[in-house]
Amino acid sequence: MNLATDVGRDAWIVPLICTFIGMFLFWWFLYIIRHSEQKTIYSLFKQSLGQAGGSILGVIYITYFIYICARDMRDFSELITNAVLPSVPLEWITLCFMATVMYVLWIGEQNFINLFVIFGYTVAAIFIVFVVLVIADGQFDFHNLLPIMGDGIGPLLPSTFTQVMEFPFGELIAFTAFAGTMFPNLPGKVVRAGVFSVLISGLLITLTILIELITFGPSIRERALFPLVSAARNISIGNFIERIEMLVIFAIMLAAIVKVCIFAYAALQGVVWYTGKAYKSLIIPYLLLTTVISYYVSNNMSEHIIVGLGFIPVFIHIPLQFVIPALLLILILIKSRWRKQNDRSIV
Amino acid sequence: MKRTYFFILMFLLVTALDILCLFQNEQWNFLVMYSQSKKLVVAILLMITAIIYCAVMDWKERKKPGDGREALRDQKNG
Amino acid sequence: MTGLLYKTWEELESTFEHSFGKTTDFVKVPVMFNERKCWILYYSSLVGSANLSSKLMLPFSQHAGKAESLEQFRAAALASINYMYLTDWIQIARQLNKNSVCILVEGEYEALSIEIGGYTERSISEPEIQQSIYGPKIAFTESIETNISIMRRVLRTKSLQIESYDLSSDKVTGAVLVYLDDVIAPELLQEARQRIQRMEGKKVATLNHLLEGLRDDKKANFFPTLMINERQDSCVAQLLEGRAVVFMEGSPQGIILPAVFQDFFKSPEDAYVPAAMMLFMRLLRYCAFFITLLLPGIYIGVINFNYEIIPINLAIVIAGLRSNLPFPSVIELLLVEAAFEIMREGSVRMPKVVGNALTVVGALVIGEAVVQAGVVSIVVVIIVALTGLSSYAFTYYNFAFSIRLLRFVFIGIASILGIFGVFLGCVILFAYLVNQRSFGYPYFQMNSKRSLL
Amino acid sequence: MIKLRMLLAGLVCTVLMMTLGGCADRIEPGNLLVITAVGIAKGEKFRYHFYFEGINPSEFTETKRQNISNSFLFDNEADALSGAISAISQEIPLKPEFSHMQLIAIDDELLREGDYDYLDFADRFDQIRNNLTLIAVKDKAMKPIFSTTSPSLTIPSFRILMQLNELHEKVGGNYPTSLLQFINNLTQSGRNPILPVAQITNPSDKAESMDYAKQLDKQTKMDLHAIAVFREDKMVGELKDREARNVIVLQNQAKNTIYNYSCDAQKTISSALQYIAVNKKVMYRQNKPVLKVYMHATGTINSIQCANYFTGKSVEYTKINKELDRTIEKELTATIINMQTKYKSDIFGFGEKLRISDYKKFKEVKDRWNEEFARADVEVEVRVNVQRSGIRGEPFTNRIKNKKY
Repeated sequence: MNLATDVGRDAWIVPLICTFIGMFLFWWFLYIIRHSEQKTIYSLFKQSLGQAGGSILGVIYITYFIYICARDMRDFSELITNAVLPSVPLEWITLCFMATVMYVLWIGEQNFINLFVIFGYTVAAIFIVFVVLVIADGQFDFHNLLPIMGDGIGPLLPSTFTQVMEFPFGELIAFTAFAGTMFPNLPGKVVRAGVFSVLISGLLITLTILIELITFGPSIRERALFPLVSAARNISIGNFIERIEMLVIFAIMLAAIVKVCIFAYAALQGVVWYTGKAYKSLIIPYLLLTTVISYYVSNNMSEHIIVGLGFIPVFIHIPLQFVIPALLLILILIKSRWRKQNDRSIV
Repeated sequence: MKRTYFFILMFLLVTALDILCLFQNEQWNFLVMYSQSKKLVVAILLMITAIIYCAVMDWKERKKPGDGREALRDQKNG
Repeated sequence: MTGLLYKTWEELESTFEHSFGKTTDFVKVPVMFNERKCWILYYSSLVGSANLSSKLMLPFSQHAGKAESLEQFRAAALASINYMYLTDWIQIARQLNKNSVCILVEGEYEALSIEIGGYTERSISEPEIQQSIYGPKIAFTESIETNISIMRRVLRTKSLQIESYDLSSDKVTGAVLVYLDDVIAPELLQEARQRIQRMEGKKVATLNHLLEGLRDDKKANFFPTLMINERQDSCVAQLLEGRAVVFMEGSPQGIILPAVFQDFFKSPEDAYVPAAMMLFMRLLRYCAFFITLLLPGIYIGVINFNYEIIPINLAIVIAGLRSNLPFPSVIELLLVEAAFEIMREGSVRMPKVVGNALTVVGALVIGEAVVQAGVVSIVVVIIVALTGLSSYAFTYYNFAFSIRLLRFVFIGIASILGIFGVFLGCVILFAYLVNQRSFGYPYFQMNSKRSLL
Repeated sequence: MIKLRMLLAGLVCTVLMMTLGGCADRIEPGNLLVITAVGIAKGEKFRYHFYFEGINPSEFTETKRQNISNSFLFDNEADALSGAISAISQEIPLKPEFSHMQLIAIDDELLREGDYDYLDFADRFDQIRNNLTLIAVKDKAMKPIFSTTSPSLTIPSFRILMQLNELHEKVGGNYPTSLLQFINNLTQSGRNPILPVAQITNPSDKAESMDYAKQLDKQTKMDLHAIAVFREDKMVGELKDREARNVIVLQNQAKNTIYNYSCDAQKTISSALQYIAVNKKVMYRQNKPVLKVYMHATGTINSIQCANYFTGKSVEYTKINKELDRTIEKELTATIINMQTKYKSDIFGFGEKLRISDYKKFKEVKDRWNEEFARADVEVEVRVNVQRSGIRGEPFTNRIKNKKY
């Protein structure tokens, strides 16, 4: 999915702004979990809205997580069917991808977090190599970026607030589902580390969009469905270091696996909270469900983009990522003030 | 059978959300999407395996009320 | 046969017959001990005659006449040898099997067993498998005493503790747990003791049984979680790092207990090599690991599925080489891999007298003829040779077994899904590695500073 | 010990995966036809006439060489590139593979009409990489371009690319534009694309056989010195050697080039310029665009033909500098004015510079920029700094008349 396409030349400014919004968001989400002494967002619903309301909201969030997980799986499989294996059916590739995700989830959350640390190192290494090769290749032109914000901040705002703020950064809400269980009382160090990593990943997204803009300018970037892969295809140094898009696809795959695992794990924590069954026994059914939904997420690639970057951020991300956490925040503040009063009255 | 019911509920809810998201752009029509036989067959197959898996797990748990972990172990080396 | 050793002296003959059977190497010598009848029992295969005569027969002939009781004789003559008083035949049999001699005197109801041993052993020799340029040239031998003395020679501290256990069904083959008690983590020590004690009853004869027992999970275990080491300096280094070593009677290698994935890329001679060279060698080993594992898979993936990865000049050459060949590239690769494995196995199993002509002849003749006949393209032979060679680059030989197996799994996945399959295979492999535990320690650790825990 | 049942289960599922799985994409490199270049010309019966240049890989390996031609050309007519590709498989049993395509040659007739429908397939198809080179072909010479053999490399498309790169590196005569740049310039306002033009001087059928490559003097030669100029999206004209070189210099793509000026009748002083930096600015004075060009380069004296003109003193260096500056300014202004009057198309990228410097004005003028460009004044300022004169100071011709020793 390429971000902020309608802004064209200044597309790299939008994720830069959203990085700082994302940092605040992440701090806000963890603040809710920390100050409500609840482990997960589901228990928080139960505590603040009672049994009935809480479980309805919890089920809605599980559906939301599964749906976003399916969307992401479909997005990655489209990349593979278009760029790597053109005549292998999409269903088969999604199945193989799901088998890997199943095994990664099967080994338990402590292990797959260590695994993601390894993925982090690999993706960082691949990204550095990619940036060095783009610069060494020399076929870039900084003038594509100028004039920076030629039409002012105006055209940037709609895509900032209706698309980029929700798509990569709003989705941090998935962490609220299991951050409490993984780090019992969410010490300050964890929150700081989380916020710092959101900053780093935001800068990473900005840098990728910058590279895409530099290599082939705004008009092609708008039409390219997988801009990073197309940017990697243009590198050709000395007629030997030439075709490294496989490296970039490997890095994208690792990122996709991490994202799908996080969302699936968040959904599974919800299901475990509501049905009380063992986490490992739920992996197979729910991932099969995600695969089936990923087949029917959209009919063709353009629909996938229109719905994914147009409709969903506004009508699904905003309520679930901003409105409900805001309500929770207010409820927690009222409760803590109310508790402070009757503490004072008792004393 | 709590697990299977919850699973079917989730399946319906997510498909509902899926169709809701797709419904808003006009030229999307239901038939084209759900009439591709290849995709339909694979989807049905997967859903059946998922539901059967849930039912088997539930059935195993019916005998031992403990949580699913032992059931899972029996199922694996049963 | 609890209770008295014997009722009457005469029926002793039958009890010997009964409890020790008619093995030719069981010797019973009737002698006189201060005018009393006395039997000396031992296994001639376990007790050296030189030792026997110097340690026992000589003092026996001098002091036997004067000593009143067996105890008095032992205190006077055999003070330097460790001894044990036994009252029932099972223990006697066990002690006899532990290369000791039993003395039975009429009128006393306890048999004295003294440790003599002294059978011929192999002397300390150079390590063959794990040669290294620098460092001591001492390898462990089959007997536990020499192994312990090899260790004690270097680690001359009181904190070097050695606990011995009697494994195998009749509790005879000894195993020894060696550790430095001020460095080792208590729970690791506890866990190691439990695992060895748990194996005391079972039939443990060879190193493999011991490994089986000490391993974490009982199911298929692709990557070894214990290091088999025959060099003195690396065992000592591991001990200083806070790990434990297990020696077993009759096997010249020591088993180093918690072994993490990264340990298999460290070689004992890294300590003697300047830091830059050490880093380079380790990097080389990691590259060898990935080449052995992924190169055939990537070759199949690139040739069959994503041909656009190869630059133009290479693509023309490969297309040229591969034009009009009988086999599809997957079958061709598997054939040449199988041929290479057969050659490798042949060169290992071949008796030295034939000389390793087979490998040279095999490689040359088969390699050349196959390519000349146009059955196989040169590219495949290059790929297979490269993977074959790089699988020798590891310091610990047992690490290469699993990789050579996984290579075929990757070929299979690549023939189905191409490069995408190889990527997925990598993710699953690393997930499996992360899931492994070696004695409770995570197997694949990225940050080396907490290498143990 | 792995239980037998698990082994069997493993075997069954691998076989299942093998058969059910999608090895649909598996192609053997043996039956792959590596296509290195595609030529597109106007078709008689159908819209286009496609030429595909494939490679005989076995020619490149000693063991299997049959001494047939290294590459072969086949063509067919179709309405679209995808139609032509499917038509190939009727003729050739191999599966065409486009990921190694290096060159697309388009007939100038199509370019003059501004007809780019065939290019969309190249932009969209995932196998075709968009950093391949694009060239225009003059007077229907598509067939001879792909079949004249050359002594060094017998694959015509390679030979074209090598020659283009040579020209670009050494003389700055021409610049291999990539498909990406061409589409970029077409779709973004502010700059019109240019393409190198390939011509064949006196084509002959003899040139298509392998042994022609072995002959010494060759009449049919490939000429790549010209540039095709576009206006909006149609090709409007061509620029020949000197003007083509000036356009490349003005586009800041020239690595090193040669300029000379006449010190007196028919005698010239030539100097090789390196590290050429050209930056352009557009300003509006009283609502009239002014194109300002600043160029500075370091030069080395190549040859001096006038006697007693240069005696190696530093004051003469400044004289040569001034002379070179004036000549280059004259040449560059002449080229720009020629572009303004004759073709009225801004191929130098002045529009982009206007967008960067004055975005509001650019938005106003964006649609009619070519007219604006046509009526603009031109101010060129060149500063060449000749530093070296090779390994000789004073030319020996000075010493012929007055012999010092």
